[in-house]
Amino acid sequence: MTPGLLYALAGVALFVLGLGAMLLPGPVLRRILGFNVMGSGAFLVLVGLAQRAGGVDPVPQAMVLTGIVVALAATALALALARRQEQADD
Amino acid sequence: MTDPLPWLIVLPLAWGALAFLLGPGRGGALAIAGLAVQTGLALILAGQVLATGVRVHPVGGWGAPLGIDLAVDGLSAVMLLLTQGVALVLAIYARSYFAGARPEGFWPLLGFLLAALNALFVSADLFNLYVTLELLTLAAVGLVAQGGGAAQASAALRYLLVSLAASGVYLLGVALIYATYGTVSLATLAPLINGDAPLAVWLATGLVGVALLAKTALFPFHFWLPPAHGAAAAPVSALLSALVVKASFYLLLRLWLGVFAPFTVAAGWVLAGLGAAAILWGSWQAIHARRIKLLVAWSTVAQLGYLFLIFPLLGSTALALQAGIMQAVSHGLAKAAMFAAAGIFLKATGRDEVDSLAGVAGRLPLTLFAFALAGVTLMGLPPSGGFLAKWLLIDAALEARLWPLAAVVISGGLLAAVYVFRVLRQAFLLAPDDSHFHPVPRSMEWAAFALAAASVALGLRGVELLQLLAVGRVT
Amino acid sequence: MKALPRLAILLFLLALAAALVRAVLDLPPPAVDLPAAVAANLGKSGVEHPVTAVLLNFRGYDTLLEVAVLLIALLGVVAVARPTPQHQAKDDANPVLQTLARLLAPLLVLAAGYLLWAGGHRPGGAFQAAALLAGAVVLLRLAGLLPAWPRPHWVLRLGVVLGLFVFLGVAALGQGALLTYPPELAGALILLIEAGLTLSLGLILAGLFLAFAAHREAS
Amino acid sequence: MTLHEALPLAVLASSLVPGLIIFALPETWVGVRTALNLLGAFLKLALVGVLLAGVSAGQDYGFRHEVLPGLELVFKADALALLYMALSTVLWLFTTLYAIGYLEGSPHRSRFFGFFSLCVTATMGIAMAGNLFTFFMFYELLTLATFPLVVHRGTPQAMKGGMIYLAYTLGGGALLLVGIVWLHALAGTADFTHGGYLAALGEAHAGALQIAFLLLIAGVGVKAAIVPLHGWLPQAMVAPAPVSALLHAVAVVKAGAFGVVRIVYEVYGAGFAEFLELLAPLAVVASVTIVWGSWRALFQDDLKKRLAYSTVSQVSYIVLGVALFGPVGAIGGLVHLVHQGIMKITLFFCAGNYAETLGIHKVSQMDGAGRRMPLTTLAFSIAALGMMGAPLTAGAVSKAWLMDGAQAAGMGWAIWVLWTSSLLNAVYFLPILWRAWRQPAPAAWPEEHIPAQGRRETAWLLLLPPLFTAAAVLVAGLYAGESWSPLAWAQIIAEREYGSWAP
Repeated sequence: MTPGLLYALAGVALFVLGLGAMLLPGPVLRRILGFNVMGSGAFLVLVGLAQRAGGVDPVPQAMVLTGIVVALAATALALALARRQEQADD
Repeated sequence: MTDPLPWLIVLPLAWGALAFLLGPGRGGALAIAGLAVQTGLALILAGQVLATGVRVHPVGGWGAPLGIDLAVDGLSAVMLLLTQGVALVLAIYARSYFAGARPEGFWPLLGFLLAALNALFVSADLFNLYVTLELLTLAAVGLVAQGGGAAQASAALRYLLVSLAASGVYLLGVALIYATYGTVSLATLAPLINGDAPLAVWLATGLVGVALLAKTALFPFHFWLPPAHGAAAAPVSALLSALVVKASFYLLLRLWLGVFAPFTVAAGWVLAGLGAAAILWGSWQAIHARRIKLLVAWSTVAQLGYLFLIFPLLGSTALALQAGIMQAVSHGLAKAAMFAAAGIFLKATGRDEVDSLAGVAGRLPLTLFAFALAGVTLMGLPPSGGFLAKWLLIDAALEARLWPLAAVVISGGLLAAVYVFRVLRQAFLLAPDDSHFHPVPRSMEWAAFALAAASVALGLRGVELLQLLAVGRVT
Repeated sequence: MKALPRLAILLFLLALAAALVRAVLDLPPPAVDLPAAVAANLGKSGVEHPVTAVLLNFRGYDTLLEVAVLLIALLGVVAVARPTPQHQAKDDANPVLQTLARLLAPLLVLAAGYLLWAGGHRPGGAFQAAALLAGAVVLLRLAGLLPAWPRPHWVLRLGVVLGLFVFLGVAALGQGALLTYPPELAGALILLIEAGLTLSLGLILAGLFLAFAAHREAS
Repeated sequence: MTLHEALPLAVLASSLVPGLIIFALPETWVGVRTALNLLGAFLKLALVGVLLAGVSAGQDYGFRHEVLPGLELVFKADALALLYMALSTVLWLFTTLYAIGYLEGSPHRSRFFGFFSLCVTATMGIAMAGNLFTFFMFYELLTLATFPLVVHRGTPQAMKGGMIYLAYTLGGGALLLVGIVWLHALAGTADFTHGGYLAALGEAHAGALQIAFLLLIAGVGVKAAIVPLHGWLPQAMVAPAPVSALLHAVAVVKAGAFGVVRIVYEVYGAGFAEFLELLAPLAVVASVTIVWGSWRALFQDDLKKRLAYSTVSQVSYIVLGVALFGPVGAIGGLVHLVHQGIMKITLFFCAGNYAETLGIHKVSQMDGAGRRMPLTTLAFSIAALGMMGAPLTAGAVSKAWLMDGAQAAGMGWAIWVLWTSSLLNAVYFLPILWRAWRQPAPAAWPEEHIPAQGRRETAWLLLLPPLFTAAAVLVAGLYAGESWSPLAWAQIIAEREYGSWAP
């Protein structure tokens, strides 16, 4: 088993874990974190599988960079909304 | 850069950013001007597609699979035209709607929303599509959250979380595709994917499909839509219901007919079943909704169901695709009109309840007429685009001897009549003496009417639309 | 009552995990060799580092849209984070913290500049640099040396969109297709774009935080 | 576009355009509105006159427009279309005049006359529809345009009646749509042709064609108020009198009956329908409706409801005529399309006059009405006698041809149906006449809105239309043998239908 494959398998685990956090009922913050865990899992799968045979593939790495920024933006917006909602509950 | 295609993405990005620079609440005129140009560009592009077939634009000059290709076929061109047209009228409407209030980020977000839609309709790259989907989601969520009320924030958050989960699922699907084939370009993938692909590709198909269903709010993923579309400001609801949910449907259709075609035969029935459930459940909820905007939002859930009835028929007859696109276009126009009209009712009566509509027939006849015309399309009565869609769909179902589909279409139309006439009936009642109507700008009334009239006029001439649709990268 | 759907979700997740693991372990070699194509075209890309080449040239279009994603997030956060009556946060004028922040901030800016420049030939680039810039701003803010952003001033807004404008300008005004760089100018143009992006993304990332801060301390 | 293409469109436009302008007119512009209404009505009359002359001379008028590939909007003004158009146009003129008088001073008149004009447009479209697709388009437009008229008063009862009306008509429209699309899937949508276009499908599709026929007839049967689909008609009586007159005499029920004619003669073809064994069941349904409607009419005290059940019964005379295989029955059915229209509109005009002038809504309040309003009651009497089939009236002509047709088709039992109906008609109409003419007037009328002024018993605009239509009932009966009579026109149509079919 190559390190790439190992990354990918870890990614699968993270993805399922994060998805579970989003699907199961729970506090909003857990869901937002779940999204991040899930996204990281997908990124790991993307990068890990691309180098499963050894050798580095720059394309998925660039994609993941883009994906991280997108996830960051989404997280910021989600947190802002969650906070606004929380204030209304007070 | 003389090709009109990339300008459809560059322009809205540019005027959206400029509107941001101008400051909160400003940039309406800029947006309308930009949209007018975009409408012209979309028309030119449609003309080119009709004349010379599919157009491909290799971004950066690299070409797939190294670079990203933009491609426009008939299906894309139709969606582009619908988007620019509806958005242009809604922008005019929104300018009056927000007059006085300061819509913090409406105009820049509108620009980015349009850039996202246009980019999505022309992208031929699975990962780039992921980016456009995210752009679309965040712009749409941002628009829902405008106004900053707690209800909007709550609805926006729910919408965002569902969308994000879906995006994550979609991304994993893309990762599996890339791992298997080493590319995410649709054109490169199409010849590589076939029925005996490894398990990863089957899984990817399922993941991407489910993600897009959730974003399209197909039953049972519909739960986020009514609060979001019901809570947002009327122009935003109109944009979301008319255009945004259509984008993920478009993508699903594109992939279904294209790269994922080898795997999708059996799933067609599942989608049709869910579509039928959406029609019945959405209509039922619309019939019982107290608030007008919520009624219209539930009607969107129901009308989206029709789009999925076509999936089992796609393989056997060209009528099915025609029916789906006719429905997407006419519902887009009609639903924009209906939300616009609901916004006018809200402004005039100060309340968003069906019960407070008494007397509207006398005070706002033009708006009520717009609502009724849009209702004609939703009910699928002639002459309207909705009727042609229904005709094509029933025709396709009967040709394939699928009676249950025809029955669902017919009962959906009757249920739509119940909720549309619930509103009309109330509007025809005599107003109580203490009712007070605020004046509404005529431009808003005419914008709503123009959209509704377009959805009806489509029913008198569908030939060109279908001709354009027939120019395809997908067969 | 709720146990059943919970159980169903868990079972579904387990099944999904099993299927994914199986799929991952059972992959054929990819049909398209994209790394080879990247390597072959690296010389024409204007930069030496393959990831940067993909990010800003081969797939630069993704990056262009991604900048818009960040801008949207900022718009959304600013719209939601409107001032609400809450208790006034005290300015913790901690002298040690302030001194450290004053010292660190220029270093962070310097490091950002280095990362920006390094991106052309080794890991680094605009996003990493922007993250450092934003870190500097956040640090200054936390030390109480910067005011919050209830409503960004027009100069700030200009800074925020500048990167997008530069990117759009280069993308649209070239010859041929969107985002086509003239080969001899590719390196310079990419550096220009990256410089613009570093500034704007830094401001946006910082803005995401500072809008929140405004939210907290508004009276 | 040639003149022959433009004329059918002009007929549509002559009511559509004034209607759309009227919608936009302020409520107070009474003069402009009236002028537009009358201008449209007279223009249409002139256009239909030109078409009548042209068609008698063997000209073809038609217009086609492609909507979807293989699906066209087709208008053609043939002899059958003109029979219906002439009836509608003439009666529309009278109804418009009557409505102007009837609604004087009431609110929302712009809306009323706008939809009124849309209604006549839809009727013209139904008449000229050259294929089932076009027919359906205007058939549904008629539903939508009549709804605001039914609920015009805005009261809860009006709303209830309107909703029941919608439920029936939209449901019927849905069945019709399924039938039409099914035929489209089987045979494409061909133009209406004499002798039908489905015969070519032959026996292979007999089962499908039979079910499709059922769907189509159920669809148009709702508007034609065929039992058991007639429930909306008495409920829709909440509408203002001109609307009731219009629904019953011309627009809605006739659209249904006219649909039956087109479907049997020009989609299936009488011969093929007979071959598929569709006509005998249709005749049975029509007969049941005839007797049931008359029977129910007996028990209604509300004058308009009694007339409504009478309509249920009378419209099925047309259906019966179509179902009687052979030219004689066809002539009887077709001529009754016209005759029933002028008789029933007279009755509703008169009922409206009683209500508007004296506040009489019930049969039991009719005592002595004939002494107070002799001219109205005279018109009422003529039309009622016509309904019974009394000699010298239009009704006698229809009934005679229908009975001969039943004989010729070998359905002797239908003659008994017609006799029974006549008897029942007499039982529910004669007491009204007796009360009106022979009973003494009460001390005070229920609600006298318009006081008598000399010999003018009510407003002129209310009085003249029923007098004219009552005269028409007599003229159509007395001069049935002339070449310009409805009967002569019906004979031409029947000849074309049956002449082109060889067994």
